[in-house]
Parts: sequence; C-alpha cells; structure tokens
Amino acid sequence: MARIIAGVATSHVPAIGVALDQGRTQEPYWQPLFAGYEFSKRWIAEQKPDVVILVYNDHASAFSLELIPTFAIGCAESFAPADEGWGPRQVPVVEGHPELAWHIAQSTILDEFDMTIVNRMDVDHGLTVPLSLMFGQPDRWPCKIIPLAVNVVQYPPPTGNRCWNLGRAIRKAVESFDPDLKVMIWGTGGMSHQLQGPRAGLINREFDTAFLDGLTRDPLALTRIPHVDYVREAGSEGIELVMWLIMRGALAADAKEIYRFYHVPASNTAVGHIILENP
Amino acid sequence: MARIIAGVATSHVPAIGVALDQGRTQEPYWQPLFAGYEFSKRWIAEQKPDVVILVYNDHASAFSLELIPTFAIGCAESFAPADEGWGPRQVPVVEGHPELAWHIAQSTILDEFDMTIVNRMDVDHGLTVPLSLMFGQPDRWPCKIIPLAVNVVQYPPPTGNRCWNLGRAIRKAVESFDPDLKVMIWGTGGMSHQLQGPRAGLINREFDTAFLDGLTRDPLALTRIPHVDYVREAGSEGIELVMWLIMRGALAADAKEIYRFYHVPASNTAVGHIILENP
Amino acid sequence: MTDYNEAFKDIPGTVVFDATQSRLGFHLNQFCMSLMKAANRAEFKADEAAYLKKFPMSEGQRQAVLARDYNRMLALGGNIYFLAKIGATDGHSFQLLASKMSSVSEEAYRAMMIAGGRSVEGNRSKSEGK
Amino acid sequence: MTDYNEAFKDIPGTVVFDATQSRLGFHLNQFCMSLMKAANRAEFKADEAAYLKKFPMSEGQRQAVLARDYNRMLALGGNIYFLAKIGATDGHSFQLLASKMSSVSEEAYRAMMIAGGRSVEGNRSKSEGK
Ligand SMILES: [Fe+3]
Ligand SMILES: [Fe+3]
Repeated sequence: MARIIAGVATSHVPAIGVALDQGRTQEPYWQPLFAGYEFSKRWIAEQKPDVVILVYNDHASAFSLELIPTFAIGCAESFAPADEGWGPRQVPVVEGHPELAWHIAQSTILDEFDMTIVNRMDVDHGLTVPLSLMFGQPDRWPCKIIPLAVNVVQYPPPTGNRCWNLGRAIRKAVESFDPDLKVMIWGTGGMSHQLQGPRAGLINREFDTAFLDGLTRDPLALTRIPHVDYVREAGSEGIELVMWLIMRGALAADAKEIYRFYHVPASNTAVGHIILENP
Repeated sequence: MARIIAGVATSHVPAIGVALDQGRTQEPYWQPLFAGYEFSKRWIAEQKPDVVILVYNDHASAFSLELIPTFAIGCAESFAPADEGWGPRQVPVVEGHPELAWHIAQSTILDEFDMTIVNRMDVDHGLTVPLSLMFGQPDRWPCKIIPLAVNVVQYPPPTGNRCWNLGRAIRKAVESFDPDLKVMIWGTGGMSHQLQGPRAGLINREFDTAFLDGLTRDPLALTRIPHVDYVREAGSEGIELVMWLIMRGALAADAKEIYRFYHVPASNTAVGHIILENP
Repeated sequence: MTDYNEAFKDIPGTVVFDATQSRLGFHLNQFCMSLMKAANRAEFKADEAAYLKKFPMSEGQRQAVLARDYNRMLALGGNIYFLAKIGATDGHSFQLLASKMSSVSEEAYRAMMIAGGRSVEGNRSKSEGK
Repeated sequence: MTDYNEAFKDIPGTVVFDATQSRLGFHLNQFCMSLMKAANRAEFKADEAAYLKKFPMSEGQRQAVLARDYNRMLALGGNIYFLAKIGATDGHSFQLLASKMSSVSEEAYRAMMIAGGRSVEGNRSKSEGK
C-alpha cells in the first residue's frame, strides 16, 4: 500500500531559482536562505520518497485567462519547465507518475472533487523552485512528481476548507493505491508577500509565525481564515498559503513538526518552510 | 432578482442537427421527431427567457485528452460553433452572458465546487442541437446562453449526487444575482444510447421512462444511480443523463412537469424531452 | 475503487474509457483531434499512412485506423467521440460506424433501430448473455 | 457575494483580480502571455506600438504598457503575473517592478525588504491608513 510519509511546505520565489541557476547561492544576500534548506536536503536524501505530490500554482504560464481550472492534476509522463519570459529554467524535466496521478484523479472525482485532468502542461517556478530547494541541482530529479496546480490567481480561489478537504481525499486516494510507495505531499507558495501596487513588499512575520504554529497546533483553525484576511494580513500573494492546507489536510492529525525555517527577504517575499512527519 | 423559471431536458443527437441543417425535417424518418418539439417551441416563444444555462458535454471538440475539466463554465462574450470534422454547423454564434456566468462561477467556487472558468471555447452539437430543437432556425438565438460543459467522456464523470448539488448551488447563485432576469436551465444528452462496440444501438425504453418519471416523482432517487447502472441499463452514452440532474437540482422540489416527449430512434439514440416549470 | 472499474467489465460489448484506455489511446485520440481541421483532413486523405506516421502511436493502432476497424481502435484506447472524426472525414454516418462495430449491414442496423433498438435483455451482463 | 468582493476594497494599495478586473484586462493579459515566446518578445521590442496594435485592447491599456506604468496596468485589468512578462522582456527584476509600483527607488525598496519588508501596521485597512 502506498502511504504519505511526510508533508513539506516551502515558498517558491522565482528569484531563488535565478540565484541557484546563476550560481549565486553563496552571496551574502542568498547564503542564509540556502543555509536554511541544508537540513531539509539531508533529510530528504535519507527519506528517499518515491513520489512527491507537488501542490503549487501556475503563474500565468500553463494557464492563461482562456481557461482557469480550480484544481488541475498532472497525469502525464513528463512535464517540461516553462518559459516564463526569460527562457525555461535549465533544470531536469519533471517525470510524472501517471498510474498514481490517474488513481488520485479518479478517487477524488468519485469523492466529489471536480478535478481537471491534465495530460500536457509546462511547469513554472512554482513547481521547479521547491524541487531545487529540496534536491539541489541534480542531473535528474530523484523521484517522480505529480503536479497539482491550484488557482490562486483569478478570484475566487478555492476556500481554505475546500483545500483541506482535498488533502484528506488525496490521502484516502494514496492509501488505496496498491504498490508500496513512499509518497510525500508538498504545499508551496507564500508566506506573506505582495507583488503588486503601492503596498508591494508587505511582510507580516507575526501572521506567518502564527500560520506555521497553527499547522501543528490547530490546523483546522487555519481552514477557517477567509480570503480577505490572507490578502489583508499576508499581502495579495499571501493567498498562496491556502495551498499549504491541501498538504496539511493530507497528513495525520498528529503529524509532527520536525523542522522549520523562516527568512526575510527573498526578493519580495517572506520565505517559510516546514517539515511535518506522519507518525 | 434573477430567477430560474423552468428546466428543460433534451437529447442532443448530432444527426438531428444534420437533418435540420439540410432541410430534411419533413422526411418520414424525421417528421415525428420534430413534431415532438412543436409544443416546446411555442412554449418557449411565450416564456421568452433572458438567459439559458445550457448544461451539455463536449464531444472531443473543445477539449481533447490534453485537458479534461469536470465542470467548465463559459464566461466569454460569445462561443462559435465547432468544426466536428465536417465543418462548423451553419447556426448563429452563441452569445454568452458574462456577468451572470462569472457570478455563477464565483458563487459556486465559494460554495466549494471546483469549477473551471473558460473564456475561449467552441461549442459542438451537444450545445447547438438543443438550441435548434427549441428555437428552430432563427438568424440569431433569441437569448443569451451560458455553456456549462460537463465531462462524461473520460471516466470517471461526476457522480449523480455531485451533479444534483451543483444544480442547487447554481440556483442559489442565480437567486443572488441582482438584475431581474428570467433564467432557464437545460440538461442535455441521453437518453439511452450506445455508440460503440458490439452492443451499439442499445435502447432501454423502460429505464428512460422511469428516469423521466423520477424527475418529478423522486429526483433524489435518481441521484443515487451509480455510473455502472447507467452504462448497463442505458448504454455507454446513456451516462450523459447525469447532466439532467444538474438541471433538476437547480429547480424547486415541487417543479411541475408540463410536457414530455419520447421517440425512438434518432440515428442511434432514444430521444427524451421534458419541460419542468418552477412554481 | 478497483471495484468501481471492475464493475464495468461485466457489461458485454462495451469498452469504458477509463484511465487505462485513456493512457493507451492518447496519441491515437490526438490524431483524431487533428482531423478537426480541414487542411489536416485533406492531408490525411491524400496519404493516410504518411499522415499517421506523424503521431507516435503504435503500429497496431495505425493498422486499425487504416483498416477502419473501429472495435480494434476502441480496444487500443480509442474513444468513440474521437474516432467519430475519422468517420466524419470519410463522410460516413454514425449509423454506418455503429453497424460496422456491431457487425451487421447498415440496413440491418437501421432496421433494428427503427424497430426500437437493441434490447437490453440479454445485454446487461456477460453472465446473462451466455 | 457582493460582500465577498466588497471586503477586499477596504485594503489599501491592492487590486484584487476578480471577475471585473479579469474581464477588463482580458486582452491586455493575453498580450502579456504572448511574450512567453522568444520570437514575440523580439517582435515587441522591435516596434512596441505596432505589436500592441495586434491585440484588441483599449488605447489606455496600450499607453500604460508603453509607459511601463504598472499601477495603471493593474487598474486597467492587468494581473501582476501576466504583467511580469513585460518586466521579464525588459530584463527587469520583480524588485524593480515592485519599487516602481510603490514609487520609491529600487535601492530604497531593496533596503526596506532587507529591513524586514513593509509593515502591515497602518496597511490593513483604508480607514486605519488615514
Ligand atoms: Fe507563487
Ligand atoms: Fe452527447
């Protein structure tokens, strides 16, 4: 039986990818940030997940305004890095896990989630930057990846409660998949940041800390945060945090925090990172 | 306040469109079929709906296997007839109602339906044949249309219960839309038919009659029909009937049947048609 | 969930387009989608084998297309709504396709439909059919 | 639901990309998407005004693009993730864009971020800000 062994959350700032790709990780500006992922890289090398379900949002790369899925699950064999306007990142192609992805699609649709199934999709920094942070710069990503793209660009995004429940449905799906796989689920985006308008640069360490605390202490309380509070407290792009609730919903109630990192700034963003292990 | 005044269900057989477009409606084969819609055409000319929410499925026209939304709502200004392999039907362009469509999208997403918002989409016979049956051959469709495309091609389609609940959420959305609009909701596809394999041509009048009866007598019972029973009893394409449950879910519990028509065959299909008025 | 998929397999003469079929037939069905453009239909008709080579499908799938063996195409992952675009390109009606798949003449098929269609009796379950 | 949309309007210096903005900015944002192809970026750079004419956007939107007035583009329905493609085409960092939108120099903006970012205090509500 497949099982979810752990959840990882991390910001997915595009500038982090640029710093990595340009070999600038040891610059004083970037060094503290990458240092914060050293533990995580050692940890995941030991954990050796077979598959990562990677919850992220597309940033107007694969999806324009022509078609906006609320939840899109990538069932393809592979996904190429997207050209976001400065050429695609020179990182490995992402290999999918079509069997498990289709299984999750089927299981969640029968559990009355209205998934969009995607068989051709380029993946942007929202997906590739977390891979770089956790796996460094290998020639090939060391596991299979199932992209799960969540709309947080066009309002309204899904509610926090809906995200949580999707996480629960994903857990049920994984646990009903026969092959004996070690699966992780990652939630990406956030933490507080605002990229637009006169309020750009907003950071809210207090909100972020409470959110990180809530992930272990009282995750259900987080599911009741309305969208307007994310935008007000964590900036317009802080809304990405709803994706962390999919990750958290897929874990056991008593999942244990084994690592946490918080750093301001990476470009415009408060970088938050947490690892939760299932018992 | 906008309100849903009635629901209409009808099959959407492509051959019906061909017969209409080629002026063959008076041929002995087709005459009884079109006669069955004479009442409906008079009725709808009197009703003068402002908007029709048209629930249908795309038949590999707008959506290939690259991307398969479970529920896609068309929010564009207009939708062109699709080229399904023999050139587009020569029928008017479908004019949308972006304000109401976006309102429904927002309301249903906040009610935790995971809608896909679509702003560019061609519409195939699944949408245009019902328009022809109900409105004949005008130069311009007499009302605005909001396409709601439901996946019934790739398994699994949404459950009957999920469709029903989406209908309820649509009703709530319409009733919270300020402008004073007369809205109809149509469910299309079905009834029993199978287009594939050695069992092609399957028709099940008994099942179809029970389904039509159930729409007024006990619609909730219909929501509990499992997918396998549709395929077994109503043929592989009979699964389209789940879309009728979205229509029915959007109506009042005591909606009244004012017209019914049933005819076998149109090409490979049992044609069913029912009109239900809200009290 | 396994039960969900298995249940359909008891239904005779029917291929349910589930994940397995969808993955198997992806490129076959993408080929069919390409026939929605008039220019592609013309190119396909001019040299079918050459056109099919442009799509990374299996040789078995290509042969089934060339032979217009719809049941074989269904078995190899084709979905009927996609395959219908081949029929449309040929100028064939859906009834002709249906008659081929059920191995009767088009007239016999049409007559069956006019007489009320194929009965569900004996066609519900593989065990019942025997 | 009106309440849902209205609530965001109390937040200062922020445009929420709702249905109204999305409809207003559709073609502006589609133009931005076109910049994901290197050939289109080159064509845009060669003659910006001519390239913009290819998209059915308003004259105001075209002027805002030419002037790289990002706040104006936001007001006219642009979404920041789409608009970022203009910045990328210009070779500008997101921080430069952010400094422009908040009307400070890039250095001042960078310094603010290094010092912990813009405080939420006084930035939660339009009434609070006054
Ligand atoms: Fe992001
Ligand atoms: Fe249909």
